[in-house]
Amino acid sequence: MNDLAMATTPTLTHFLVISAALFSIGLLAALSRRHAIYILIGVEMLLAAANLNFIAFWRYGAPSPQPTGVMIALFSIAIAAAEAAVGLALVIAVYRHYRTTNVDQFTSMKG
Amino acid sequence: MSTVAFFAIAIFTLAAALAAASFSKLIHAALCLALAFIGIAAFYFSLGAEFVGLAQVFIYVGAVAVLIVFTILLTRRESDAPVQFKWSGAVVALAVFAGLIWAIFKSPLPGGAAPAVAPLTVKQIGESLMTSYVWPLQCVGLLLTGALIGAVVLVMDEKP
Amino acid sequence: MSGRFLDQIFISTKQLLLSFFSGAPNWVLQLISSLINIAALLGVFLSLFALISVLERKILGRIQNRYGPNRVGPFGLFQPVADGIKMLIKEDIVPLRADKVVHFLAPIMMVVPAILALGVIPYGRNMTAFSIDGGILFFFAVGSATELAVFMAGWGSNNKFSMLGAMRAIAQMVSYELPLIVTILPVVMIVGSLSPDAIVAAQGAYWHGIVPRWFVFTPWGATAFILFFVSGLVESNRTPFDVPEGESEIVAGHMTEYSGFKYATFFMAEYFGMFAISGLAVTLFLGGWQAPFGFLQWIPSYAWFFAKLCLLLFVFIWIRGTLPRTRVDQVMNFAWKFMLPMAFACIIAAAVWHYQGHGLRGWLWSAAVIAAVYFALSYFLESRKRFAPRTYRFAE
Amino acid sequence: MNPWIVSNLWLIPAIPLAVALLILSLNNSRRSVCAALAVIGQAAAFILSVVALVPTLGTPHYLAFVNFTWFTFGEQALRLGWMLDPLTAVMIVMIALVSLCIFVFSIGYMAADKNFTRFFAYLSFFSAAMLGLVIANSLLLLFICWELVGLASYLLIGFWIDKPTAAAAAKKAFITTRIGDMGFFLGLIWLYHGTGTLLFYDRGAGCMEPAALAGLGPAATSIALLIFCGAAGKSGQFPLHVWLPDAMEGPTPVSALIHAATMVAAGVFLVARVFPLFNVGAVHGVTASLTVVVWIGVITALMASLIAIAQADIKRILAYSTVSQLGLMMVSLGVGGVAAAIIHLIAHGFFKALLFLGSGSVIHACHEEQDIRKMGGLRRIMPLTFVTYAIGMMALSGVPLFFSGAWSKEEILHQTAHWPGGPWPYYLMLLGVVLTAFYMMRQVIYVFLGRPRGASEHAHESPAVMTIPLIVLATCAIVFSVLLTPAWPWLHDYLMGETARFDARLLIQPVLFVSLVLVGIGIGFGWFIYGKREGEIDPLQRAQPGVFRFLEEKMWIDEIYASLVVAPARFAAAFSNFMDRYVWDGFVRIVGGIGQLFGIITKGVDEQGINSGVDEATTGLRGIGRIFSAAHSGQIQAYLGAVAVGMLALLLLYAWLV
Repeated sequence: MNDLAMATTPTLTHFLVISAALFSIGLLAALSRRHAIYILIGVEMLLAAANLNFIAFWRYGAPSPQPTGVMIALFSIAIAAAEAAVGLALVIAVYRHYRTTNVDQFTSMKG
Repeated sequence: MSTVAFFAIAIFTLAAALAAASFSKLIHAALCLALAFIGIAAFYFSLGAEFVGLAQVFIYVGAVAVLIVFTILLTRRESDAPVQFKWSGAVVALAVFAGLIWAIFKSPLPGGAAPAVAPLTVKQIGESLMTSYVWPLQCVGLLLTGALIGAVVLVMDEKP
Repeated sequence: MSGRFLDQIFISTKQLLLSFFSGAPNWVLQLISSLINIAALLGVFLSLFALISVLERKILGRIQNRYGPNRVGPFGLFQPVADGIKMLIKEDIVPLRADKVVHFLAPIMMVVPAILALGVIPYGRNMTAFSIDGGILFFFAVGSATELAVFMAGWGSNNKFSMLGAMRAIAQMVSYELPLIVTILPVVMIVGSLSPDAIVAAQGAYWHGIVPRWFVFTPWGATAFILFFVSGLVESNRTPFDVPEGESEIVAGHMTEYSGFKYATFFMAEYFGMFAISGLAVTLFLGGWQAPFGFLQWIPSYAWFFAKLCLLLFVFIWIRGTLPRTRVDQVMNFAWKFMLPMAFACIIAAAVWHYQGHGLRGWLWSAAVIAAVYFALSYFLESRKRFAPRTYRFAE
Repeated sequence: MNPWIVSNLWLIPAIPLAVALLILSLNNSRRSVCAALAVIGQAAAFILSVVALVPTLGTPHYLAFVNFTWFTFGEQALRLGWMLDPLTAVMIVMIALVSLCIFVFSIGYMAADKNFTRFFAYLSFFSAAMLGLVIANSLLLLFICWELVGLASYLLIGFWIDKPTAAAAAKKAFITTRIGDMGFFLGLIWLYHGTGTLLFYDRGAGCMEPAALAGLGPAATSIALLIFCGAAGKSGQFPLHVWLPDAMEGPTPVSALIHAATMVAAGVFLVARVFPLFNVGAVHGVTASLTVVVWIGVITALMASLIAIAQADIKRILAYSTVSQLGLMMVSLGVGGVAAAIIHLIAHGFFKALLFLGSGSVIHACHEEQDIRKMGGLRRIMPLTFVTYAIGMMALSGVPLFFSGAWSKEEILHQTAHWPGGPWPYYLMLLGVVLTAFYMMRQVIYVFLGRPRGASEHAHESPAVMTIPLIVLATCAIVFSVLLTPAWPWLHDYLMGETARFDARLLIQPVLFVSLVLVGIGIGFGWFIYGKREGEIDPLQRAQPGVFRFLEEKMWIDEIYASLVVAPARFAAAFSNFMDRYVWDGFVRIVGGIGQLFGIITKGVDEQGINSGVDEATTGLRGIGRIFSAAHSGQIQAYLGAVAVGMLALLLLYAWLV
């Protein structure tokens, strides 16, 4: 870690570590809270962490004529937006039905 | 870009993200999420992907965060419920973090500063979208339309 | 030569100021340059805000056949100073049950994006505060944060009127953001760039040496401009779309629980938003800082820009003095059923215009497209239940 | 190089398709808008078809095509395309014109139907698929359109879905043609395997061009027969004809469109299109595959004519007549008379559509009554319908000189007579001509002559929107014959790429007299038997009740299928059920019994002293089950956590391996 802190400009590893941390925080939000919206917040963070990786690899990888990393990040943002819309609609629909957003109480699928 | 700026953005982003994950008031968490996304957009800017950064701010802060707060509003009855925190989730998250860090440091990555490349213009992105990525673009368009209709249908009143 | 000097006088002044720091490292220079830009922006627009706030009251007064403020200073021009002092010394009330942090942050969140958005507009030749490649996108990216600010104001106040107002505001802002953005697409398509500078540059020449190549003089541009302007009215919550703060229904909407300087900040943010939208409209459709006639080019470019800006602001005020407030459901229906299809029609019309060679033929064809869509929409939206009883839907 | 229309030929099917989609998206109450849209779309397609016909007139052997790559599949590029040659040109003109007439007719016929707009959407969709089929320059595109045609016909036959017979008929049509399509699909795959392309013409590289055909060798016969399976299914040839008469459950314009003019013609068109494939290795124009085609055609034509004699439903008679005429076309194809087959196909398209629309007019007038025994005397009540129907009837019977059907039929007979494969098809075809004239005469007498009976008493002439298409089609049926006479065989030569010359001496051919005599026999016989008909019982039934019953019951072919195909399937199902229930289950029971035996033994062992025996073990098993069931907690977070842990495990595994 020492050489990381010493570098004058951030390297790929810096970004990967940040992305990993963001990913873990997203996972934390998605796993440890009972409110359905926290789960969605967590999932959004997971996707953002992945996007950060795409961009970082695009920037630090070998230069290519196609900005593939950027493109994938863009599509991923679009998909995340779709996911958020449907997910939140589901939360509202479920809330109307169960009158709660506590995911621990959605147990109709319990095996 | 200097390391100082990098660490400043990193601390800002991670703090906002952590706040979003741990604040007990849902509305605060959602607002912190917006902050975290602004931080990530700053990362994109620093990596030379301005367009993605702007799109990130536009979509996440302008649309997704608004959606989330609207949903919070519509499901308000529960939002002030006592905090229930599952520690098992924290343990798993921590383990994943450790695993990721270990994997990052174990894999051979190119070190040093990023190679100097010409800045990515919006025109380039547009051309890529309309040539090599036109099929994914159409698919995403379909997906978004589907998501739009699906979301509307889901929240529509069941009563006629 | 004097015209050129006058045109670039502000740039020259800035260069002069920067030359005092010629020994400093590059990043210091950049910082100072940005600070100068910001200071200039804030200075200009705060004065404009003061001016417009009093002018609005005077114009409204004239429209209503009365004088308006005329006691403080010559013609009442110092009225804003008095207002400012009043606002500053008023008691700042925060409700007991309010979410203090959010309540405090909301006005700041409201005004910051508006100021940021002002930064990418070219005010004159070489006079763009932050010249970035995706300027238009930047404008909307930061602009979209105001919705969150409105929500914060509504939520943080913990008041049902505030919340209702915020929900109305967000609903209509989200709805009108779509036509707003879709109407700029034709311009972006034709110019091939998201940079405001490039868009202004593309409107530089004159057809047959007389008619300026402003996009408002093409059928799609005119339509898009009108749609943009209407959406802008909604986005800045101005009459006739000031449903979110309709006094007779919900006191003052999301600003109900604000007083003193915070209220003034909201007020300022509304005006700054109005400036930003008008400035963007000028940039996109009215040729930015370009002169309307070739022989008038000796007048400095920023003068033209602010002249156009003031013209649009006058229209804002004029509309406010003339039209009554619309109903919530009418506002929303109008956005989704008319504005959005028309905005898409503009895209098609612009494409037709482009591929018909930008000439008279393209002009007629794209006019035909616009007219066809307009009449089709009028036909299909003609609803038989116009006078039927309203049905109400409530959020849960 | 190519005229504008060649590169834009796709517009012809695209316009009706777009119209269909547009209509489907419109409100059900906008009836006049929908009808206008459909008719305008079809008219546009017709005009474009005529435009497409123009360039083919000038040049003999005109052939133009546009190919493009649909998508690339690894190394393989799947290419589609459309083409324009005389065959395509006359087919699109005929289809578009007949469809246009039928669309107009439908406005009147379906006026009272509540699903009026849906009907027009289906009609347009059908027309689009059919037009797409004939312009295809790729067997694959042809197959796609072929299946779309099948789908459209399914939707149209079952249009009155609340009528159980209609639903059953739709299913029957769909499944029966699917059997044929299975063969077609296999043939298509085999052809692709053999030639590596499915384009018909591709500058020497297409699958219908000599290079590819020579490479196929003996496989060509099998491929041709497989493709013929599809054609037989669609064109209602002998083993697969059963769906066609049942399909008369659909609205009459549908019967006219699908079962007269267009869809059934698809099979004939397909054989004509891939005729080079059938012709591979021909000796004097005879190949094994063509011989099969001939005999299937002969069997179909005769059998259908015979059945038609004993039917009572006005549309069923026409349906069987269609089957028999299609058999005739197949015979013509089989003996090498491609042009004759297509000519007859087109002529038949006109007059059969006319007959169906005429029958629709009659049915409409008789308040949805279809039984000819309950009609009569309509000659005076519906003169326009009667005249046009009589023209159609004479064209179908082959009354010489003035009616298109006669010349085309004669051309086929001429071809058949010179077939080196043997004289029998010719003789049997002559018999078929007699039968055709006979049963058509019977029908006309029943429906139009005599005095009004039952349903026809309160009949009335149909509105103009229904009679005008009849008049147009009748005119076509007559005028068309000008292009067919042996004296000036313009259409034949146009199709074969020759220049037509007028030669009045050729007008009178020996076959003309033969057919004149035969038609005379048929009509005269019909008049003789039915002319002074009294009472409800058919004179033939009185004379030969057994034979008549046999024919009336459609030679029991449906029943034979029921016993040969359906019954074995049922038996197989019952057998499987038996095997499952008794044999395999018994086996399982034996295994279970062994387990029980072990249980008893272990229980014994347990009783010997090991108290924590079987009971404990089963408890443990239940516990394990409960643990596994607990994993399915229904808690989304648990699943997410499991995913995270799994990802971590994979990460560690990967890092450890690398």
